[in-house]
Amino acid sequence: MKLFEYEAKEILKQYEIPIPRGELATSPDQARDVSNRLSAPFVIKAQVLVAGRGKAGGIEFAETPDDVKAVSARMLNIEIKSLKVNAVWIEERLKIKKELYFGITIDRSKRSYIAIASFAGGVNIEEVATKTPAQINKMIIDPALGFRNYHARQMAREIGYSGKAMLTLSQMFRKLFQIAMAYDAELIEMNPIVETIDGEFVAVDARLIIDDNALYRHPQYKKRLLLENKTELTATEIRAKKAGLAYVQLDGDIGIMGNGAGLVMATLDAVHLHRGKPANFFDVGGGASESQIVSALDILLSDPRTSVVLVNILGGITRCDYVAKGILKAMEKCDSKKPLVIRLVGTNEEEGRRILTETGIHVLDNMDKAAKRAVDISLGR
Amino acid sequence: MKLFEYEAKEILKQYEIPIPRGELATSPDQARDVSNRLSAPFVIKAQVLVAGRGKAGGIEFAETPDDVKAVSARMLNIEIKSLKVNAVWIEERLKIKKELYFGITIDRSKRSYIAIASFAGGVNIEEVATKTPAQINKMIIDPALGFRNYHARQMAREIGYSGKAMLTLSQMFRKLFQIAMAYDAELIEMNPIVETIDGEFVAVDARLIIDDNALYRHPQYKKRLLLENKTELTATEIRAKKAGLAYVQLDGDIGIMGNGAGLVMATLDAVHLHRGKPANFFDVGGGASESQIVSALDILLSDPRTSVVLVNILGGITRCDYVAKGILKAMEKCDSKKPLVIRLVGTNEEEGRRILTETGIHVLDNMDKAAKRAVDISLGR
Amino acid sequence: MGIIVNANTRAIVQGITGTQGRFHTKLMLNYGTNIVAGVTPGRGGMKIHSIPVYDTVKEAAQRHEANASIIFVPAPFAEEATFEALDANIRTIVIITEHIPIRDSIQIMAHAKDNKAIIIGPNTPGIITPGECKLGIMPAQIFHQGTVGIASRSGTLTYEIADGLTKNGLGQSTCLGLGGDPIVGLNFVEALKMFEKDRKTKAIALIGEIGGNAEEQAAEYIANKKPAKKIVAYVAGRTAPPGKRMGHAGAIVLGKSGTAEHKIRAFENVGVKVARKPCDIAKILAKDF
Amino acid sequence: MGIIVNANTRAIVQGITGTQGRFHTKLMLNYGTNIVAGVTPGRGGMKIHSIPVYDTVKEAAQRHEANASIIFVPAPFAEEATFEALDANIRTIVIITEHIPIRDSIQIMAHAKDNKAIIIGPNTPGIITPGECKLGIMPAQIFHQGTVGIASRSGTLTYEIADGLTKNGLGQSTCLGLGGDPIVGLNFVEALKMFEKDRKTKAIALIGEIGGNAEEQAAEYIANKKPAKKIVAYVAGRTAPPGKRMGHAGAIVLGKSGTAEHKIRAFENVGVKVARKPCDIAKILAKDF
Repeated sequence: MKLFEYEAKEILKQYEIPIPRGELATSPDQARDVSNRLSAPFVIKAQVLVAGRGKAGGIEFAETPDDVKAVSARMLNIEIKSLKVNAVWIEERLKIKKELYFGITIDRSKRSYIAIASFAGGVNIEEVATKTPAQINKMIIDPALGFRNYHARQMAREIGYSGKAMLTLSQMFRKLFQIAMAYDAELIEMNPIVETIDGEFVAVDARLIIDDNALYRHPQYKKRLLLENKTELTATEIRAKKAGLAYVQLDGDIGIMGNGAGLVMATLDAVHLHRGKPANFFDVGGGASESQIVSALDILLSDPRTSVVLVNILGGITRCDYVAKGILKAMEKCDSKKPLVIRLVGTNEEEGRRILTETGIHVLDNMDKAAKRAVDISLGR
Repeated sequence: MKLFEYEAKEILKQYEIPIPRGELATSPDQARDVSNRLSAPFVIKAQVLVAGRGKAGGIEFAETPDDVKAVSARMLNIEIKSLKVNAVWIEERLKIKKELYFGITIDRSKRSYIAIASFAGGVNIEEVATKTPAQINKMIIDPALGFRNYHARQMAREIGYSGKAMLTLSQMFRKLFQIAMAYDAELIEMNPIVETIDGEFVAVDARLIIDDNALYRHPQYKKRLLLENKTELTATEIRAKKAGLAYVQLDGDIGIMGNGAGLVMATLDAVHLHRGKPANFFDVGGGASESQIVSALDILLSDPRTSVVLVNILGGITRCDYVAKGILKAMEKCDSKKPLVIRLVGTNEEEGRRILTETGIHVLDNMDKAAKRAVDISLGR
Repeated sequence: MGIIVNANTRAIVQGITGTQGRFHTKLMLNYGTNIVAGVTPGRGGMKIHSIPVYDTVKEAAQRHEANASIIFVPAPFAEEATFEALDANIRTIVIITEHIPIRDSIQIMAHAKDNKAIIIGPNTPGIITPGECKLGIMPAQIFHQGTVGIASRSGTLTYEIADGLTKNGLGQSTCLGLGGDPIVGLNFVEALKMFEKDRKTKAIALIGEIGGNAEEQAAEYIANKKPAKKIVAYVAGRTAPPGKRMGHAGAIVLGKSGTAEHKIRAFENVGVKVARKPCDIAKILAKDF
Repeated sequence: MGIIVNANTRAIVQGITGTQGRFHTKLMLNYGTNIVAGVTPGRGGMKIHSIPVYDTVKEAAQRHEANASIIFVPAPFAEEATFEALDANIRTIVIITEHIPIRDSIQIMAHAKDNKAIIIGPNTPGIITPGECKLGIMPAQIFHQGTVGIASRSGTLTYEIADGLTKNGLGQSTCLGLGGDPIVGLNFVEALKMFEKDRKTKAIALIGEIGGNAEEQAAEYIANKKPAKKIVAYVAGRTAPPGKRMGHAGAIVLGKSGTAEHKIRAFENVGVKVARKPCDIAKILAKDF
């Protein structure tokens, strides 16, 4: 789950990491009021949960509170990457001497957290990593030890600081690690950390993505995740999430549902190979219950964009008889005329097949054929 | 630093470990008031920082609030092992089915914490350990892992519990470990844990000794340690502790001061071998400053019990010149006529010796001879 | 023989009293897996499908000389359960549980490494050596004894492919789900090494997906060690839009090394044939048998 | 040669800019110890007695190929300092610092064990191989090259005994303070093993005190392994009242195994002569030379 910049900064502030003085505003008037409490010049930043908002007009500067109001009015009226801007963050603009990067994320192959620091912050860190990898300092974090003060000092040294500046910077690094652990961060970064012309270090932008699987430890955010206007999710995605299902909206017309991310991806790939266009990715996961199957099909059948629905279930934990019952219930509930292509094999396969066949629904046992049939239907073949 | 039972129980309560309902009282009237808020029958327990108070009349029972008042009046008037009873803890008496033991302390040879559990609690655990070691279950705690829920469950199983009782008990064990870590315990124990006839588990007595070296992390207790009437230390011991010195009062007449616990103990042993009686153990430690030497000698010279003072310094971190200057200052300050026997060797030895010899003080370089001389003086030889 | 599990495997089930634990214990027993005991703290003394249940892994492992464990406990307790198994000297652990926080998985893997243990998963269907031992939740009827070793990052996709192999007369030596999470225990390289040593295995199928760089590492290993056995691969997610989460965090597209194209190219560059469709795996392998 | 430190020791000083660090660096340099660098975070770039100071141990160790460290940092920072040295691949660490919380020391020792490092201390005067290397705070003039190895739980008492030996013409191979805390690194048994292997050492003096059971373990080791070299012991605290704290927690009398009498009897039972007074150590050893 992505946090908004202002949420991440609130956490940084609690951990006493210096951030620019700033406040949130949800209306142009409030934006002006806020800036009256701050010192000019100002930065106005759209609070949206996408990367690259700067290029999309989501970061602007202003000299006076009236300017702030005008800029905010404009910004609160736009969409950035199809997400509405519901709030802006107004903060004091710093005098920049240097921009640094520090972040912590997961290194899958080392099975651990990894800390990343660079003296070339303020731009896309992945670009720096690709073009000038020598400017990126990495440190694998030993799971038993964690990221200690001396690790933080080593990294501050490696990006060129010593003496008191090194100590100050290393404390910021170390605190960010503490936040990462406390908030189960999948990714946390301060980009840039600004070294001001007065020699202060300030975290000017902050990103924090909480591991979804750990949200049960962070109920305040779990709750916020599904609030409309406070999320990067579409309405359908929220609906799926509430039902405990993994749904991603795509732009085709073939609704696809399966169990297991790999199988669903392979189904998408198969549909593509037959020149069809998936409307979505929909993984009901392992051990889906009858009611989850009903919710999932309900979402797909009621989606006006789908012309046909392809169900691809290979049961392990998921039991085919539950799936079959779910399909029947969903069809009853939605009363949809949309064609369904069903492929069903695995645990309790015979029982599942029997349930569906008894009511006249044809069940396939080959995925590739099912994909082809769905594409044929969608193309009117 | 030893905590009082009521202090330890307060902590247990914060961690939601069940304890008998109870309150502290410092006067007989208050004791009666307190017991009016509790249910009969009652236990009255003297709050003193010594073990074995039960045998010394420090634990009594009462049936009515008036009884509680009478017992408390008696108890608040006695000394237990030469410590005055300043407060009593009144609590509800439980219906005991079984008494268990659980504690955590340090295993020096394994260089780790060790958890100890026994189904034979309620008596001196060391006695059980000596006489029937099979009744004691021990578990070395891996420093990297800590004492986890499953460790606690294993120990609860090993002392004979299963099912829900095992779960309840193991949670108490686990919480005690959390307390041990949070409070830097050198020793923490619940003895007994009472299994009531209703099948509840309740920690009826609690001991907690905080590692003195970790007191800087626990300022609230550090402060309490040196409050008179709230400590097991004598007035002189408090004075020494405030000066950062390690002092233990003994019952002889030869005041002894040295640097390093081993050397001071060897000095005590040497005095004994020459048939003298040390008045104290006094270690000024490594790197003692001039002012610490002054404080130390001041304490010894002003103690009416000492007839002679033996100073045995072998300088490493401690510098002989500082010691010499300290001795001169102390003598000036105290204006004492008590004979001083000084043995001084080690770092900056010549300078130290010069400082003292110049003012006519004779300095020895042999510890055994110094011990003998001190004993001779004390015996008037 | 196959790898990791076989007829000598003596397994305990952690979380045996839960719905899934109970259900799959039955299926594993039906398959002939030697399930020797179950563990659920607080439920010691009961029996599930005639299997004795204990309060602690220590008791279960010691009394029944267990050498493997399969874990079904809910995600918040999975770290503890794995540690308990490791401390009881169990060195083969299959973690079926999904949705384990990454922070916990990192600790699990570090502690397992210190103990030189094999972790399969988490978020895996488990492992099966057909005809000998099934330690997992896969539908058994799909698998048949044979000579193809399968290591897969995906659950159901593995069934898909094993099913295809079986229907084409190609049985499996061992079929192994590595787990769909970003942090998992056994990876492609380690599985490859084991399959190479296993006499029964004649060919190896690697089933990858977008996210991470496990496929690229496998390709590098193949380039360096030039294994003698035939290797074929499939990578799911060619058409996954970059940056979107594909159901589980393991499938986030992270830079170029996370894309299906990159992985496919890495395999092809070192001479590994990559199937376009899951069913092509069987076709490619069938040519050689 | 002696044990652990010798002419090849290249040491860094952690906490070199503090009063004690600065003072004893000077004394160690005067003795001829090869101090190659110092470390104080935030003070990198300065020099102390011409020795370069670094912000991190990593830099200091790498640039100067250090193989040992002596730590003077205040107690609250000692755990971190030791970890930093271990992570920088330093495998001989002397911790002079006293008053380190036990909880920290336990972590220090566990991490050192994982790294197969030697920790001397904490709360130790350090180690000296006379004529070659002094890594500690002991007054150097007391020690002379020779053939007696000393391992001691006490600081100043060690000087006392070494002084007696030297004055009686008995030099030392290596003299080692194990540290006065309840949790220390190197213990008697480990020191005995090293002294046995050291060709220069002909006799060994063990200086114990009340508390713990390190002396009893040494006696047990001697009973089992029957070392060829002559061993003599002294135990301080015969007259310590039980249950009283004798200056540091290491000297709390804990049950019978913690008393001086128990330790002395343990030594005598396995044929180790125990001196009644510190100065008797020299007398006992002198008979044999």
